Amino acid sequence: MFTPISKRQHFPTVLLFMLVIASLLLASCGTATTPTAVEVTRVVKETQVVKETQVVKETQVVKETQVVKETQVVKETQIVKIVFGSLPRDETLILAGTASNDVWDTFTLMAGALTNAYSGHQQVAIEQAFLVAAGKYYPHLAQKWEYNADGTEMTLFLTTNATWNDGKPVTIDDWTFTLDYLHTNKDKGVPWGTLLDNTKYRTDGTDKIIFSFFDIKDPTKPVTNWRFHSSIAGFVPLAKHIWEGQDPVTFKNNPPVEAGPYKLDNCNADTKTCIWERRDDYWMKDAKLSPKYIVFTRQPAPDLLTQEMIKGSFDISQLTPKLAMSVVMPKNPNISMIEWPDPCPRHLWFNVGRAPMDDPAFRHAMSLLIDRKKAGNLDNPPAKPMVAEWSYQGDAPDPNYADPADIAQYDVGKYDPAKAAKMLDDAGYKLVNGKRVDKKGKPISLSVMTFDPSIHGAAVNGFPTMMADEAAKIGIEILPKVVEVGVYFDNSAKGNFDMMYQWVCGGAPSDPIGAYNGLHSRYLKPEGTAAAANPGRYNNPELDALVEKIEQGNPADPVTIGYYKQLYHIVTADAPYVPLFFLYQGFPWNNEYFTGPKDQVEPWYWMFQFRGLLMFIDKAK
Amino acid sequence: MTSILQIRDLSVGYASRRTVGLAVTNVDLDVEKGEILGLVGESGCGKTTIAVALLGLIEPPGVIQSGSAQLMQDNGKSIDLVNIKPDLLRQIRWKEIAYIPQGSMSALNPVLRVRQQMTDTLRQHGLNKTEAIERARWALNLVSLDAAVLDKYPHELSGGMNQRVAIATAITMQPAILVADEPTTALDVVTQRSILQELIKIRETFGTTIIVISHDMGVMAQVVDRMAVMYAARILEVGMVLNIFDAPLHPYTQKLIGSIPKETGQHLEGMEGEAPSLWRYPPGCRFHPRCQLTSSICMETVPELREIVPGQFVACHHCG
Amino acid sequence: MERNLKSLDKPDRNPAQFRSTLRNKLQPYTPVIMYILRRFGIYLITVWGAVTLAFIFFHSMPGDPFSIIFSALERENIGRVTGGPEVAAAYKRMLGLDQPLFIQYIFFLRNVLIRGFDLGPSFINFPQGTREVIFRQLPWTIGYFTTAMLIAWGIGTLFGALLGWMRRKGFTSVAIAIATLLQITPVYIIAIAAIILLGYQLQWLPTGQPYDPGLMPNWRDWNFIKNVLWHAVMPVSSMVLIWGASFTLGMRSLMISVLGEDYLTYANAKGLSPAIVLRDYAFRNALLPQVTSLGIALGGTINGVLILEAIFVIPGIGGIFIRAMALHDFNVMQGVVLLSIVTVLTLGLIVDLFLPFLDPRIRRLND
Amino acid sequence: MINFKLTIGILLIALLLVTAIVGPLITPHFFPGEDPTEVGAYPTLDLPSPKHPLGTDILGRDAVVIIINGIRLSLIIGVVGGFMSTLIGVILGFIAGYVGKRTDTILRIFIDMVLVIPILPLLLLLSLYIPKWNIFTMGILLGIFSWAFVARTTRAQVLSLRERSYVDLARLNNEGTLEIIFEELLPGLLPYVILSLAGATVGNMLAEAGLQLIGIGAGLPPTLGSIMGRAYNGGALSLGLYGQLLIPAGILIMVFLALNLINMGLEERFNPRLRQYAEER
Repeated sequence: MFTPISKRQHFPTVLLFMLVIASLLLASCGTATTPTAVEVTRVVKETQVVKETQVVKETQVVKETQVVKETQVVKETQIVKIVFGSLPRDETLILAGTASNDVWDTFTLMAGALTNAYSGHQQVAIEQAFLVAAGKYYPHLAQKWEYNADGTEMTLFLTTNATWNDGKPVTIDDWTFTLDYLHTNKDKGVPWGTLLDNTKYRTDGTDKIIFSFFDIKDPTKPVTNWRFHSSIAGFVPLAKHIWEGQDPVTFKNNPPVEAGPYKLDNCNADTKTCIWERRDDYWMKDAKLSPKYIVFTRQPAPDLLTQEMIKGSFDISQLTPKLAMSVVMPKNPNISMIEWPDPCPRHLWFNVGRAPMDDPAFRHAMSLLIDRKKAGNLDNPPAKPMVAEWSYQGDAPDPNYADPADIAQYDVGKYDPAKAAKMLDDAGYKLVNGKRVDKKGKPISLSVMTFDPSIHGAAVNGFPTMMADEAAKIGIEILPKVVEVGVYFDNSAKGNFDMMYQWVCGGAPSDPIGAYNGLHSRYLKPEGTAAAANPGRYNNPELDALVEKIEQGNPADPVTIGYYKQLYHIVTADAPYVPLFFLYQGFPWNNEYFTGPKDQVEPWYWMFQFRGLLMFIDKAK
Repeated sequence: MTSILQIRDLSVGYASRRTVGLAVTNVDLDVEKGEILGLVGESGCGKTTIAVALLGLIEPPGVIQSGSAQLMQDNGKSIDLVNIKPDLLRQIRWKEIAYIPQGSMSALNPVLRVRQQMTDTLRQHGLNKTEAIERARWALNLVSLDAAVLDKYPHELSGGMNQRVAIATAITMQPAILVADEPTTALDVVTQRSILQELIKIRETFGTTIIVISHDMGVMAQVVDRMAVMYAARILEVGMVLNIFDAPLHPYTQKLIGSIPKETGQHLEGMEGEAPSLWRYPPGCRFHPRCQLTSSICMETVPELREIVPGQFVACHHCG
Repeated sequence: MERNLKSLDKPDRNPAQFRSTLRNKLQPYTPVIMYILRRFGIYLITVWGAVTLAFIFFHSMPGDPFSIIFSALERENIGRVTGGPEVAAAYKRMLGLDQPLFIQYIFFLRNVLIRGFDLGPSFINFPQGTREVIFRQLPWTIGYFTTAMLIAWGIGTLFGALLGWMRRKGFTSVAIAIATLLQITPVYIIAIAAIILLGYQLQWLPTGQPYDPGLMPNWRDWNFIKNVLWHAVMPVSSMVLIWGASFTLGMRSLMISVLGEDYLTYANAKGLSPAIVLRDYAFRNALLPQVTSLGIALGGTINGVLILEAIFVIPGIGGIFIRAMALHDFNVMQGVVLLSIVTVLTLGLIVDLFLPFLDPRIRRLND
Repeated sequence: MINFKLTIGILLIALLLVTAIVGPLITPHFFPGEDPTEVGAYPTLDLPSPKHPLGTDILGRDAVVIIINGIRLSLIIGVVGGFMSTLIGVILGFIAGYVGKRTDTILRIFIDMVLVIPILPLLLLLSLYIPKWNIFTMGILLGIFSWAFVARTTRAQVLSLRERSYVDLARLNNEGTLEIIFEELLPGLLPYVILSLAGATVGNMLAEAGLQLIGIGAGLPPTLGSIMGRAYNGGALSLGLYGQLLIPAGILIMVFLALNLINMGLEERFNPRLRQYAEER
């Protein structure tokens, strides 16, 4: 009834199976599956040669010229490396990044797809109204903007000759459709979903959209908004004929129909590689788009990446500057570093909702415990200590926006444990047998939330430990708490921290409002529920008032600028957060095929800013 | 009668790190053709070791110290079973000397059907498949088992049936000698009897010489013609079973016989002390610590087997 | 018993008798059937329990994926996505995450059982479904690790058998020492060593990546397949090294215990040639427990792959799992865990149910 | 008679313990006037030099010193976790094995459940929410969720033990359950308990190291695993800092080797008792 399995039945099968596998492996050994180089012939120059003949007759001399058109073509052949199947290396820009996500067939800026930062879609396929690069605006889908006298309206002048990469023209209908479409879907996490909350638009002809701004509480009441252009600059209209009737969340937009200069060739989820090809019919004729192909691919583990960079397989990668400078650059002369200050300065935030962080004196004391210089030196290139949110390079801040007296008075960015101890004594945090106690007499024990060195560098990871050592000397226990990115955002949004490292973005030197409005009490949420900003639960009517004034004032207006000093005073005096340092990012760039961008441009090739970077990349001679 | 097997001065031991403990010490024994010889003794006295040695199954740490066991073949040639080349040994196994294992339940391979276990030997000795199966059926028939057993696994059979299968397997090649090691242990009395009768039947049918190894005097009484009493790796007494039962000469044998219940209500005398382990045998006569006749000589010199009564050999200083 | 046996051989045509013979036929196996039913019941309970455990565990995790994702988005692309918390709330409503846990549990069970392993959308890969994300990458995991496991098993069983058979030879001790050393080395250390030596120093083998980035997956193209295999050499062989070693040692000890059995002595006494003894008696008897260990090992695969996939950049389940963890995408985590639970337990069940059919000894135990 | 394997194993472990305990006391003398473990004490990722035989790590600490401390931390994690899991495992396994019947079935199902859920990484994730997060909490968490294997082996042992004749004897002399447990069973169980403890300890060490290697459960003072992980993910090889990757790895292997040697040695000593345990592993 039950027959026992016999060796003859399954034993050789195992053997056979192994043999097959083994032979396959052997067969596959050492076979190069893709051609690595081909000979191509390129037309180098074409010249027209004019031939002139003279015919002499007895009677008269007739000089006739007959023009013989013939083209003489000088050809030269050269060896070109072939990469990614069929792409000539010298026309292909290869960007290696830490691509990690699993969505490789969806090309939208919506919801989860937004976490797909390495497909290249938002870098080279989409077209924005203006490109912002190195602080300048470059007109693309829009030409210029004009505010009316009192700044309650802004007129946006559209580009008329733009076309989608399926050939259809980009019309004002696409714009209006997109504005409404995004607004109706705003609770699905679409970009600019809340744009129309306090703005209405009307069109004028086929090339003008006029936005007018109103109070979010009372739509009839117009308000001024001199910064609207900065929020609309990166606006990406959607193709109406593609998107109409689609659900922004589930629609894949594959192949992507966009107005940008590059078309999708293919994407591969297994190797996390996407290949983009330049549009022949790109509408902006004078645009400088040196690479014919752009490849976004995943970079291997550091040691192997180092090898690849030495071989020049990639044009840019997120190799650590240390490796790039000490290992790669000596071996490969074509590699140079692009270094630039990260525009988002790093801060130490206090959870003002919790004691003793609710006491400004305590916050200042904590700030004094941080040896910013020493911590900064952990990074390479070193992070520079800073004294104002927007003062790039850590230079002395622009006196128009900050009062040097404040900096001196509140020793911004100073390191002075002794003084910290004294401040704490004065503020009544007494030393009880070696431990400092808070107002309730409990020994103080706080945590500082930060990242692993692999995420934002060693300085960011190291300073809490240094702080802890200093704090221990004056009797306060500080636990550095290194967390995963997800946990970090969760905790910071919900105010579930004592102190944390965080960055503040949007503090443009000319108009650093972005550095302050994150402290406005409009973002205030009780601890435990996620807040969009103001993670420290800071609440200060004075600051709110100033922020609102600046937001409505014209940045060019000296009065507005005047407010900044007061704002800076409040922030330095009250210290809801204290500045740490500017990080200097550094990436190796391979100049063999394409010469790198200038240093002042941020090579954020994992974000839409890369589109601006493209303008600074030339083909190597 | 001619002896078919002559064991001379056989010593088998088990090697430890330092010494070798002898489980069989200088044993001399003749087995007559066609007789049933009983090898009796307490467990651990070395009787099974003898069987194992005869079958050439001694494996490390076991070692054959000395001695020989000449097996007379029909063609008059004789083979020494204890030092023999492996391949030759393999040939004569089962053809000349077969083996009925102790506790055949564990001796049969649980994952093979009886058919295969019975035939593979035959195939090994050059029968083809059909012949082999025929022979197996015939053998089973002989031990009064149904041929259906062939398609069963050992665990599907009762203990008795397993034992019969073992016997059937043993006689498939009609060997000259059959070594039955404790053929009846772990069987109920009824089965015991029938198994023993099978043995007798086999002897009568083929005139096979059978060596029955057992600790059970009852078994001896039932089947054996001649028996050899072993104690502490030595043979103490050899003789016709009837004589020994009537007049045991060696004190040890006397005690063994004495320990068999005869009629109810009779008081059984036990044996004080216990058998020595093979690592430390007492000098001289190995039984002397438990013997009531012990005298100084017993402690010094080893008694030889001497023929006291015709056909009855005893190794004791105090007999006759 | 005997009569019963006869009836097994030639069943009567007479219906009444036939029925009785049928009863007779079934009668000896009723314990087996009972055993099967009982074992299956336990299996179902365990699966259900484990899944529930996992569900509760995941849903009681503090982090909530949407606020993480959107607060991340708000910080990453400035001024584009706004109103994070509201959006997060909207999504939670949409996916019923605001429901009480019990309701969610009911829905979860319904989706998994009725809608065929539907675990809802993956949060980080929204709107992609968890099922799609997992099943797109599962083949890689299976392809790599199951293959490696089978090869390791085959090699290990052979070596183990030989080592056991020649247990008295001196040289085996060397082999055993090596095997032990390999077996105890954490697999990730071997992996890294292989990458360093073969991939980084000598640059003989590709490390990580399923195939050259340039290639387009096309399973009809021999070149592509060759490339995939070429890339598989290092991961697979390093796994085979480790697992093969442990299988070898396991098989060896099995062989040795079998070689001590009475029936081996008996087989020798029967004058069988060593080849047959090895094949039919020793190997055969040691093989079945070895099959069990294979089943169990295969079950453990998914748990074992986390680190290896991360190290060898294989687009498999492990990678998904780790990423999902980083952003608390507990639908995906749940899917992976569910998958591994079911695999492990099912393989365990198969082993328990079918081994008795393969190995009469166990059947005896059950009766 | 001394057992070779046993001796070597014990020696290795002893060596490790000595390094872990004495090391931190000695190392400061090599760095007079400075704290080699202080963040930013030296330039980061320095190449090996007489002063720093293994160079410095990414936070500018002396690699040798943090590896020595790493041994200590890893051992603490391992031991704490080991005790935790052995405690839970032995108790549950014992109950399952001794009480038997339905209790056994239920407990066995429960054990299987826990065994099949790959719960460790999730746990480390959760751990990041624990406010006071240090190696002890880490060890305890590891322990709490790695007891299932111990439970299973213990159960098997108890099952085989309670069938032993002397236990029946005790029952026949109607000794109390507690007497039976404490006088008959536990002594017999002790070797397995000790081995489970050792096994669980090493198991937890390796698990922690593996997860650290791929960056899960960051945020501890540098254990061997995280040192290895940072070296690997920081391109230590290209920088020429081989030691920072290979030496922690070597130590981990050594620990496991030592344990196995001891295990095998004990087997050879008390063969029949421990063979079954060995086959369980």
